[in-house]
Amino acid sequence: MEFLLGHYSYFFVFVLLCIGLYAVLFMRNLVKQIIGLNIFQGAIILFWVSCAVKWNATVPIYDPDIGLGSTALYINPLPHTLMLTAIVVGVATTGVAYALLIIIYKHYKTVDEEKLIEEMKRW
Amino acid sequence: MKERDESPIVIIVSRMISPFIMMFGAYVIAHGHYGPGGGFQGGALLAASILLIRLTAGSRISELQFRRIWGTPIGVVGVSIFFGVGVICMLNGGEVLNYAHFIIPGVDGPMLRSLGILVVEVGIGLAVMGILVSIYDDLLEEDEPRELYRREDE
Amino acid sequence: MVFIVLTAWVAVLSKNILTAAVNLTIFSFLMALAYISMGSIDVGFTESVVGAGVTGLFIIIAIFKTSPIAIEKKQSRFRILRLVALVAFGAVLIYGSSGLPNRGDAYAPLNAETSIAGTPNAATHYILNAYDDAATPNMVAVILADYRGYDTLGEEVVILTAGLICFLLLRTTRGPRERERRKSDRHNR
Amino acid sequence: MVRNAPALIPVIYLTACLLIALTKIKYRQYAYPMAVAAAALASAVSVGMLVHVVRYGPLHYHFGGWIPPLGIEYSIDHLSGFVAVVINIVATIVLVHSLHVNKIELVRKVVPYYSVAMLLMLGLNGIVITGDFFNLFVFLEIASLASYGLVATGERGSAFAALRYLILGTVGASFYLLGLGFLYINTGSLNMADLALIIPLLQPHNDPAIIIALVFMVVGIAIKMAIFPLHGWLPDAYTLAPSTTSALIAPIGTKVASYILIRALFFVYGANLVSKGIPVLTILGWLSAAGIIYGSILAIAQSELKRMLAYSSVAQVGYIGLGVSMANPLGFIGAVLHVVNHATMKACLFLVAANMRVHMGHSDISRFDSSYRVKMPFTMAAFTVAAISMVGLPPLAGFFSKWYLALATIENSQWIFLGVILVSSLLNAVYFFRVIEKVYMKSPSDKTVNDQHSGGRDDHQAAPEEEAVTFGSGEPGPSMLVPVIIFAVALLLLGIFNAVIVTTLIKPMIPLGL
Amino acid sequence: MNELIYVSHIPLYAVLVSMAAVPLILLSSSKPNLRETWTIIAAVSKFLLVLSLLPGALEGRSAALHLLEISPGIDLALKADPFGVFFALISSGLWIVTSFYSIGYVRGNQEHKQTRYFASFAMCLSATMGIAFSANLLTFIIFYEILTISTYPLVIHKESKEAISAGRQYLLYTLSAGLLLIAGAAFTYLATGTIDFKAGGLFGTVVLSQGAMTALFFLFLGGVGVKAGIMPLHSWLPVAMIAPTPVSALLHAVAVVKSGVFGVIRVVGFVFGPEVMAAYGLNIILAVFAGATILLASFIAFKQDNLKRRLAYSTVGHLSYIVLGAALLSPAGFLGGMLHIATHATMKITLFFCAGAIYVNLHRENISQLNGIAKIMPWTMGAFIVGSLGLAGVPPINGFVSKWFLGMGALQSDQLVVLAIFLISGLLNAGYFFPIVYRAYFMKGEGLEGHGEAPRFMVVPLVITAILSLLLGLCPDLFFHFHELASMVAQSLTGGMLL
Repeated sequence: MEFLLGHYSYFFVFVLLCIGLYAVLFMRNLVKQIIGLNIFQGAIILFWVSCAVKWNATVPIYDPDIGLGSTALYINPLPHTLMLTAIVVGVATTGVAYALLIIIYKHYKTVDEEKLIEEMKRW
Repeated sequence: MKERDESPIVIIVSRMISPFIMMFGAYVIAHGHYGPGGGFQGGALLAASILLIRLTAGSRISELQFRRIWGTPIGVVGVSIFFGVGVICMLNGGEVLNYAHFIIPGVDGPMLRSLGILVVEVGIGLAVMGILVSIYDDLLEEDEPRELYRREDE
Repeated sequence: MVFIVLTAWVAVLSKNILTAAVNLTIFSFLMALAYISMGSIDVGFTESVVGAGVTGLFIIIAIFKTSPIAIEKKQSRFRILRLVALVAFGAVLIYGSSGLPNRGDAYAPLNAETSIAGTPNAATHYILNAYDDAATPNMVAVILADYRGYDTLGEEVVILTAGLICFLLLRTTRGPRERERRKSDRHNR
Repeated sequence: MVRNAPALIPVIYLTACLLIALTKIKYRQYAYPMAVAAAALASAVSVGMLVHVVRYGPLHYHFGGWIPPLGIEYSIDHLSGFVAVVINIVATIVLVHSLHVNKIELVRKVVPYYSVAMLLMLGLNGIVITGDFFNLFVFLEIASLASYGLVATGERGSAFAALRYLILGTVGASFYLLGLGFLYINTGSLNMADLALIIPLLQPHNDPAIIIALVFMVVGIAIKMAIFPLHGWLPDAYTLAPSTTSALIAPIGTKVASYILIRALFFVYGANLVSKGIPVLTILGWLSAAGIIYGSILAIAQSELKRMLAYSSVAQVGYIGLGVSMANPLGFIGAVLHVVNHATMKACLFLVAANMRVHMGHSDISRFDSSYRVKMPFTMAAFTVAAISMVGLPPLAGFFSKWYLALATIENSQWIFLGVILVSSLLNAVYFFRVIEKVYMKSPSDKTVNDQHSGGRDDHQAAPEEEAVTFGSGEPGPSMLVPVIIFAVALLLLGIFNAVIVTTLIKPMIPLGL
Repeated sequence: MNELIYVSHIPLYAVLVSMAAVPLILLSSSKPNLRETWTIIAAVSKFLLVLSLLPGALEGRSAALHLLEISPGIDLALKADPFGVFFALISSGLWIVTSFYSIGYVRGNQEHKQTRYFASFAMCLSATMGIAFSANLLTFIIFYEILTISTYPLVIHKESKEAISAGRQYLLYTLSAGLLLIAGAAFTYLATGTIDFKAGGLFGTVVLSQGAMTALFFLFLGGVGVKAGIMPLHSWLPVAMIAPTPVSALLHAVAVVKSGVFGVIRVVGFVFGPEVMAAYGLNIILAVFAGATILLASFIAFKQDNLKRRLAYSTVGHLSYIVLGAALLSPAGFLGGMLHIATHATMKITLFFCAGAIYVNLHRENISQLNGIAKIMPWTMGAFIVGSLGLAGVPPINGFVSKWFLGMGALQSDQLVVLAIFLISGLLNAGYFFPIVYRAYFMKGEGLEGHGEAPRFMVVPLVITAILSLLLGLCPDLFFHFHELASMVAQSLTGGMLL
């Protein structure tokens, strides 16, 4: 029980991960796959952020009133930084993905994976 | 983008909002030290302000505000600001990005670092803005050739 | 939080791809709220600007430029295989999570003063010394630009890469016929 | 400047990239020399660093002047220095080769192409010489994005190949990030050296999080590395990409991924942990073996040269995975030696394919005949050398990596893997001698000669500029011929002097406990 | 036994001289005379180099040279021990004759791509030298593979459909053989820590399980057995007869298959060593294979109408003589086997030369067409008689000598079955060679008018080889001290007394 209380947010993240992966694996529409990718990345970011949480600690911005008494006073800032980078990376990837998507559509007039595979075979 | 009928309200509202967003973006960049925010968010906001015009007023008008061909160069400039700071630190005897060796006359110690961070944030902001806009433009690239930058292509 | 799962699920399963896009936007906005509620304001801010704003914009453009709004609901090949992969993934996750410390535990390894090997823990040092080092209250900003500035440089380069790639791919792609024409008049010149 | 040497390589590449990007297209003729110069400079620096490492031990570089657990560290030991040298030199030669190819295959995209190529090299180098796991992730993304872009500039359909590559690759990177998350939560550190200290103290055998972290990271890397069941993106990407891209990514990309694998397994987690505690190595070994056989068989089935080479890459990566999974010094030597050997061989072969595409208008095996040898004798000679080396005949380079791998399998008395290695070299022989036979024996019939010209067109709708070149016009120009020859000669030298490499470079990098 | 070793570059030069000839040949492809001059020069100089090693070898000293460490702990090393010199003498000596002959041959029927032909020929020979002088298994393997590759162009020289398929088969067999050999070498290296050839074997103290040792032996057997044409692995050999005759002569008499049997003896004597062989009962395996091969090959040879194929099968049989001799593990057995390398080389090359001469002259390949050709080609057929009698083991010719020692060996290790095999096969030899001679001399030929003797370039060499076999039969120690060398090696291997 205590385990569950301590870990429910992780499980919640895992559900999101599975949804994203499901989209990537099962969807034939490439747009859907990319959406799945976004969800997957978002879930991972959530995972990192949620691991940084400390109960009754404040946001990692130095506040003279609180001072720098102990580490426990501030939430761990490192994962936040890393996740900023991760978000940016995710956006960049998404942009490139859509660019490719547009080119594909220009060539084949479809974004259905199976159909595209057929096209490639036939060509 | 598809040329849809543009209602004047949308245009006017967006024109009113856009500068404020832009200002807010600049503020966020500058204020990154003290509150949440920083180069990336600010840059994204700047980009958003431009894209708002792009969306509502259509490309023709927004070209006057921000030429398509500027996107990538501005991004490059932004990155090279960040990068240049790093290299200056290196050439100045420290490691890359060691702001303690960054040269701003009259300041040193932590303040120097903080200013270095500020410069870097500005670089980030420029880069993000320029590149997000240019990605947007590229995604909207039409097949029919546009006169605007065929010259540069050749 | 339940809403997040809900929107994600809808975003994945909805027949209409525009609905999916909108749901994705809502999803990332809720994610931003979640981040903020977890005390990571910067990440939340970024997510709301980027995820809810830019990404949504991109995907909607992409949809307008490409695909039929409605997508047929046919399943792809190797379903069993993929299903097995998915289930395995979930199971592995659950198994792994049993090794994680409780959420919010201020004395978990990643928050410890020093690591088990005695080496200093980066995060702790950041919290305690960020202000003195860089005279900047926002620890995230300090880490972002100073302690781990090189990561940020890399991140900028990622963005730059994306921009250049879009430039490379889209700015000059034209149909073969078009390219033929250009080539011919280039020859004439 | 020696102190800053590790930072120089990224600085060089980034500078080149920015400069190239800033050159307007009307100055496009400067892009190529700048790119080549940057690559050459970087290889010079990396060679210098490797020498320094061999003489005085590892180099460490702390960005921003923060000591490792706080700041990001670049650490160059024997392994990373070696790999850096390999990739930079190979890239330099390939870029030298790329001049005419790019003029023909991507007419008006040359400038952004080169700057993205610079970014690719930046990312790969960053991966190799960084000492920080998250920094590695960032540069992994840079390299991956760049390679998606480079792939997508190819023929019709290359965009789809690139998108599948992107989706798989991003899933892989996300897996890596997830695993890193598990790792970070339980250790609180991101620095490799630091983790190497911490992990053994955590009773990792009974800590699920640590194990799962390793599993996820390995899965992510395996996707990038195209280990057998995760190789789906590779063949299309390599086949449809422009010749230069495939010659750039095929030798280098998968090698860097395997470098990450070796680094994470043996240097961070430690050999005795991964070999005893976790069954990851056995799984890896079996998958690699399956991949070797699968890739070789499919390569036999292909009728297009580049596709055949792509499948053989799947097989060859399997060799590296096999060597790693043996987890004994011999296997390690074999794997690392195969990294350099296969990089050289594959670069040579793909460049040959490029020459064919440029000068014959196609690289379709069924249409090869002895007129090719008459027209481009040196290219064909180089192809033969590389092919024989791939088959693994002494004294060429390919033999020796297989030799060490065979020794390793025998030492672990893994008879099946030994059999796999032997059988696979037979399969290699089948699909390479098939080509050689055609090139040297099959007399050109008029039909083939005719549809060389027509075939050029309907092969590449995407690149109709090919009519610009006259097919069958003798040997390609020096900028395309010399690199091929260099690689061919390098194969022979690598083979004969491999003992030097092994003793001076690879022996010292064998991690403890292996 | 202690063998003195002295450093000398002569083996290296002996290997390199023909390798150096290759580019020269390629460069002078436009002027045939110059090209073939290079060939001759290379051949003669190589022979002289090898000859200069002879005295040292006769004193039991062997010239050794460590080139470079090709893999930690393993050098690329050459060592001209008596056995190597013995083999090198034969092949280099016969190369001279062969090259003269092949000049006549290729010019006789305007072969195409003569440059490639001579170039790979030279390459092939330097590979053979390397095999002869290789000091350890890895070097052996390297040259073995080089030999494979450089022979391939010769096999497919005609570039016809059959030629190419024959080439495929040849490559398939030999490459897989090479792989087995590599596996065996790796195994040996890990088991014993060394793979340097050593008289008496490497497994001095090492003890392996019966199964492991047998498996290892089979690896080696597969590796060298293919080139040695041991029965289940022989089938590439007759197929490769598609190649031009001098190539067949080279394949069969001089280079390839002889490297195979050379490898067998190396493996039996220098890797395993007689004791180990006997201890694990490996010699029985070997003997069974070899004996079966001898008989089967002789029987098959009867049915062949194509002359070259018949010769090929007789080669298969005779190679197994050598293998069997080695399998006897008795001094006389080794001695006979090694002598048979030499004698069979001279005789079989004679026969192939004759076949080639007939083909060039009359374009006839089948025995049924050979009626009465002795009238027009007396020299050729005379040489043919000498060769065939020798193979049948008739006294004055050197085939008798080797067979004699082989029989002795059989008696020494009182293997009467083996002795019986030798005798029967001798009869069979006589059986399948006699009809040819009979047709050639006593049957009325037709369509022979206007044909004279074959070109001089071809007749002279084959007469020379025939005379050589005669002389060697009369006194085995003539010029080259084959007998002495061989007996030395046999002693070094077994340490046993000779007779």
